[in-house]
Amino acid sequence: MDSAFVIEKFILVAVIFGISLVIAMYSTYAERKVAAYLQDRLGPDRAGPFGILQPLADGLKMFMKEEIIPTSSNRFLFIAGPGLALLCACIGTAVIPWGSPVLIAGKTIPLQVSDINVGVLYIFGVVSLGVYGVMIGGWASNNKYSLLSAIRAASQNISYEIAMGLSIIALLLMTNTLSLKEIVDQQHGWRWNVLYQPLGFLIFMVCSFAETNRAPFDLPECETELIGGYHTEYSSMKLGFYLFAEYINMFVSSAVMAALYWGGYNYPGMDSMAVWLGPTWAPLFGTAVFFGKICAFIFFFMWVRWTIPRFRYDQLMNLGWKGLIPLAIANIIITGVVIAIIEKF
Amino acid sequence: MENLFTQAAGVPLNHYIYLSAIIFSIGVIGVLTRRNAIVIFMSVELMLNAVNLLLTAFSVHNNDPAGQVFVFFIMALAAAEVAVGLAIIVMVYRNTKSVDINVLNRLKW
Amino acid sequence: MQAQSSSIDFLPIIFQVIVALGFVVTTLVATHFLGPKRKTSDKLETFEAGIKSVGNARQPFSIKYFVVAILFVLFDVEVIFMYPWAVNFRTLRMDGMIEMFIFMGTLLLGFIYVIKKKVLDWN
Amino acid sequence: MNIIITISITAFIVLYAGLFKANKALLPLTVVGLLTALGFTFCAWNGNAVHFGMMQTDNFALAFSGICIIGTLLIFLLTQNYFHAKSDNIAEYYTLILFALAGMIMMVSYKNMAMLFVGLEIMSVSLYILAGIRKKDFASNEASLKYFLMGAFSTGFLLFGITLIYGATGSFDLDRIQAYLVNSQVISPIFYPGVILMMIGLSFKIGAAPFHFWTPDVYEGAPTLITTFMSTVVKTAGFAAFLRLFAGALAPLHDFWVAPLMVIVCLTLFIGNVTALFQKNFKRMLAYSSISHAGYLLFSLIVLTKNSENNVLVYAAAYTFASIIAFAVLILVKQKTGSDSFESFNGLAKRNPLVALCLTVAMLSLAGIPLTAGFIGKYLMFLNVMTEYKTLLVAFAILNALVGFYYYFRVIVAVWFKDGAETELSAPVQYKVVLLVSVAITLILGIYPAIILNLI
Amino acid sequence: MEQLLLLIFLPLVGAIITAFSGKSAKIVSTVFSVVSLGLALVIACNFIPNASTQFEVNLPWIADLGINFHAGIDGISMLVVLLTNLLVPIIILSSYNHEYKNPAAFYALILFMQCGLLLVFTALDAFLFYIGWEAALIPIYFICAIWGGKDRIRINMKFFVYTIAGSLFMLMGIIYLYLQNPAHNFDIQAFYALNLDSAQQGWIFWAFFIAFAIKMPIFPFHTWQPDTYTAAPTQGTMLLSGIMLKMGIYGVIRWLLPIVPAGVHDWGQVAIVLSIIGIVYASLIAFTQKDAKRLVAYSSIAHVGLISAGIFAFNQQGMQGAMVQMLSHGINVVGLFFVLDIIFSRVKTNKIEELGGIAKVAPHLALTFLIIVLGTVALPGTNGFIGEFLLLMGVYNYGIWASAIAGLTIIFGAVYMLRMYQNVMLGETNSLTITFTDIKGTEKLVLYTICALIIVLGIYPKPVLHLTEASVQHLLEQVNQKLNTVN
Repeated sequence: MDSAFVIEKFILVAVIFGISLVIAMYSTYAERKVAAYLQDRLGPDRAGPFGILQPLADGLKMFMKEEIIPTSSNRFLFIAGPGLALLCACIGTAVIPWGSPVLIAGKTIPLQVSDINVGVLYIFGVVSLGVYGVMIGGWASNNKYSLLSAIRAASQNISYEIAMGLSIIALLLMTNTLSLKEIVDQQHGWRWNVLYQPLGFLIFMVCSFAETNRAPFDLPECETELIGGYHTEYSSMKLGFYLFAEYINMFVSSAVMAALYWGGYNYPGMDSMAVWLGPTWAPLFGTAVFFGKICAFIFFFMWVRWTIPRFRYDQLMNLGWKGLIPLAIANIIITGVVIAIIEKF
Repeated sequence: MENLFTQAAGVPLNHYIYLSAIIFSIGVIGVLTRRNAIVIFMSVELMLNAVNLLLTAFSVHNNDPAGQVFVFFIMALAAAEVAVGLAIIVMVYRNTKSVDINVLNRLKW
Repeated sequence: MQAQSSSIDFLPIIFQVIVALGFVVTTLVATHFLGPKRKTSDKLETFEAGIKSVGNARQPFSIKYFVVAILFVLFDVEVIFMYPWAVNFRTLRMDGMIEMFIFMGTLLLGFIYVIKKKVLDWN
Repeated sequence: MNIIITISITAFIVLYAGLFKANKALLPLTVVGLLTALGFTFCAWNGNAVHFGMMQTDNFALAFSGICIIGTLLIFLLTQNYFHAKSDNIAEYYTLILFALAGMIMMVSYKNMAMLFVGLEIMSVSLYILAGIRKKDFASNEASLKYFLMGAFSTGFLLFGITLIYGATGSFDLDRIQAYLVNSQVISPIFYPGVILMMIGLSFKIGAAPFHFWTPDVYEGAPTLITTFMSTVVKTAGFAAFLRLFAGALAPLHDFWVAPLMVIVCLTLFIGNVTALFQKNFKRMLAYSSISHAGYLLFSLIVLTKNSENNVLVYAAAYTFASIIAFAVLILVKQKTGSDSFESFNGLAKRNPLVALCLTVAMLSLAGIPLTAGFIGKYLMFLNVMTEYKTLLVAFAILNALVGFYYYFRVIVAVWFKDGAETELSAPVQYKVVLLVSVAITLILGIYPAIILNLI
Repeated sequence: MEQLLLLIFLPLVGAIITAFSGKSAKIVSTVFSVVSLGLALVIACNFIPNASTQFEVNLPWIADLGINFHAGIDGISMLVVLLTNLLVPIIILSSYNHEYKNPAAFYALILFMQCGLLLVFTALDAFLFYIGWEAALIPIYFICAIWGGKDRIRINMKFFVYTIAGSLFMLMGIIYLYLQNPAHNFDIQAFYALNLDSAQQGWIFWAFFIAFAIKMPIFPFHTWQPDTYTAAPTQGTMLLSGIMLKMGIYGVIRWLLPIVPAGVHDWGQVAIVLSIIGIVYASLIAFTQKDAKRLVAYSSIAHVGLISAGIFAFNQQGMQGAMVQMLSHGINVVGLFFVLDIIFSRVKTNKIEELGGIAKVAPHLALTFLIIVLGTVALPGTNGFIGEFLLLMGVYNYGIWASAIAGLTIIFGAVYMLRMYQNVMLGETNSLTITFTDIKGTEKLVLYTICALIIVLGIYPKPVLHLTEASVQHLLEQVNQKLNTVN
């Protein structure tokens, strides 16, 4: 029984890991394609049909590049930085419920690596750890631009983390649980949280953008000021790790947003679908819906990146501290009071 | 495999105590032997974290949430300490260009 | 109210960490051997927009960043008090809400103070 | 509860008053706030209310709160122009002192160890900043950093102790811990190290040897006004906290912890007195003397009687007010001469007889001469320990008291019998008020201590 | 009872008023001291010379600690109270030829000290006694340290720490007695009634004895004394030798003997031996002194040694002798120091060798000085004779060897005193003493008063003996009775 459990979990982990890698890889491709369409050009189209093999080619290139570690850098931290960044990105998916339990070969298998009762906190923790990768990399490079960029990244991340944490509290007032699985299950059918928490979602989303260093919050990487940002000194796969981590983070963020606010694997009419498709395929369909939502978010990320100009640093900080935090607190108070009125405390 | 499983399910309380005591001791030794204010400070944090770990373990063991609430307090106040402590270290650094506590000998010990 | 998680529930997460760590380490080691190695001293210098780099990069930086870091530590940690409250919101009912609002009010007082002191003004 | 709320609200009001540049209103606001808090203290007398199972405002707590508030009030009166010359963040200092006071009130009235910790930290964190408020002054920096590192370090010990006790008893509540000690047949083996660790942690905070080494440096380096605060009010609160735990909850275990305590007491007395003897700097001498007084204060715990707590109260009151006088004079002298060595006190009697007289009374009280509060305090301590006829210990303390005479009288000698600069030393009105009030309290407690003897 | 309170606190009131009276402090303090003397005389007239304690005051003071303001006067107290109130005006008057800086403080301190002394002499509560004991010490410390001579600070510190060390151990003893007392108070009667075993009595004896011995001082606790006497201003020396020293003696009589009779029984011999060693030692040292003031200081040690030997001999004669001698010694020693002060104020030296022939230029001074010296060496017909005679008798009753040594030494004492007189007053005038002016004004008044007292008491000591007789007898009975029950 126990070994079965372990094998089952390992398979699940491997599958999810693989999927997230693939999605991340193809996000890079998608990014270029989206950019190309938005800018009315073609984008990558040489490797394979429509350039579909482009990510693989990129990966290969990364692998084969020369590895450079500057002499003045701190060697150990220089390597640890990108490794940590990617690691943190990769373990974030562990608590996301991908779908309701699915019946395979007479066994009900939950489509979630682990349903822990502090899932939301786990996500926050892992996301916060990510900043270490950036900070360590920037510091270890011993390059002024890298360091400045790393510091910027760090202050940006931490600034928005407060607002993010606060925005989720309003949600928790409604859900009363920190387990992602339960939160998703509560949004059965149409009862998506975004309908009750539009403001909270907005704050959360803005913060997600900032947390993933995506445009318009990509100041740490803004080439015009800081060469290449914190990964200026990086080459080969270590640079790949940073880039990759960013896309995986984007994927995780999208998944979290979809799960917390957009119902996860719930969709209208899912009850009748469940009857129709049976216990094996209905959950898988839900998972597909979930991935659809995730993809929509990823697209949204890209869309924003290629439409909205980058913030100035002071604008970014002002937005975070003076805009989002008070807004989030107001949101908590409103939510609390409304619930108190409705439920007659 | 099964062994791993049962062990993961029930780590005896004693092990938590030993672990915490070891971490705590490492922190104490760090404070006493290191000369860099930041490292000392980190050692202090290590001590606090040993405490947090142990409190949580006791809390679960006793099935009493008070211990975990206490951890919250420790974390919050440790954060306040961090804020103030780092500010002090920065202040000292700006005046002395060093965070080595050996330069702090203008007042004799 | 909600199920207690035991240490078993965290086991799969460790699995995932192992898998991710394995992936990271393997890839790092692999690229280390795969790539060409033609090192020159110019290449190994830090790159600062093509200009010769001056001095050590690890210099004191603007205190603003530092203040932000400190404020983050404070506010983020205060936020953790809200999680248990939020999770138990319906059990604590009115009393809990009033108490937490007082707490948030105090926090806000500090926040307003910080803003008034122009700590968060970037110029 | 009202007391803490009042003080905290005052702190916020003062902070915001400072924000809106109302520097003139700071002191009046603070004084009004503190007087209100003092009023609440009196109102709550004999109430013995328990607040949410976390704090208990019994008479013990109220009496110590009263001393702390009055002491702080006096120190606030000394702030006249003290901060103004050096910085424009005056409101912050006021606020920090008030926060520290709020922390202290928690420390003296805790019923749950969480409140002990929270109070202690609120107080300590405020003090770390206050010790370093002279940003450009190296001594202040150093004092701040040392205080901070040592404070945080000791907090670690305290917390580990609390944790172990919690592990053994399953509660942070003092009453339940005591019930555990009384009722259970076997006391968990982790309880004992817990007690020792807590003792170490608290000894750090109150500056008892061998955990005292930070005290002189910090006291010397910190701005004098803050030193005044730290060595008087803060110390008193620390002792109250110590007492509440050891004389209250852990009293059934007295046989166990009395041995280490005895070592601490003897070391503290000896080191404090002997080192104070060799100091050339008045401020530093006061620092060491405060260590030695820590020894006397702990003396009361060696034998636990029903009067132990009250004895500490009397002693702490005596010590607090005498020290406030000493420091107030030090501030005056230092502002005039720029030095805090003994020499700068030479001929003070000619320069300002009133101040000299007040300082003399303070020194006599600290030395424990009859008709001052200090004597009553020492007497009660000796009396307490004598109830179990620990004559050797008392004899040891007496020898130390004799050493104490030497260095306290050095001040008196400098003030009265040595010739110094003939420049007039004028004391501002507020200082005069503080000095006279403190002297009055010292003498009244010395001549008619009955008013404070049965407080608790 | 009002009378007693008035007696005790009148000097305190005087001290406070004097402190604020500025330049006229001298007059104000004189007035107060004289009024106090008058009051003391009134009380003495109303005093019925029997064993009872009269004018008793018993007010609760610190009720929680069993401390009462319990004071009263019996024969022994009456004597020392009279002595105190007599000497204080004399001492104040004797200061008239000095211009002390900051006189208000000086006279206020003297009066303050008087209050402390009166507390000591009337206290019937151990705690009150202790308070008075210390309260008398502080002013004298300041008097000596502010207005004293060279090296005064170090010397005074020594004096102060010495005495306070003793008194702290006494405090320990008092606390012990308090704890032993089932009534938990400090009342002297309760202390008398305690039944302690001999080991307890032994250490309490030492705790008290050392405090008293330092004050008196008895060899080997005397080392502070000559320096302090020399360094102190004359009035300070007078206070120390004339009154303060009696605190120790009084303490032994009032507190040591009745409370720990067995302790005295066991250790009294040691005390006597120490006293006699003190007599011999001090006399020998005195013999070699070149400074008249130091010589008097050492002679004072010798005299006190005899008094304490008489007390520890523990019989009626010894005790009565001690009583008379306390009074006479107080008067004589004040007189001696005053004369030396007059000489010093004229010629700025007290070195015996440098003086001489003063009698020729200052006959009044020479006469009075002679009377005082004779009183000191116990010539029959002077006050010293009665006391020393009774004391020697008492010691003789205790042990013949002791009285032999003591007696011989007293004769020895006569030699050095007279030699000193001879060298100072007689012979040829030298360049220093030729300009010496005789006493006048208050000097005359004071010295003649002292001489009159010396002679009157020497010829008619009956009132003094009568005053104390009943009380002494009562004390002896009480102690002996208690001693019998213990053994």
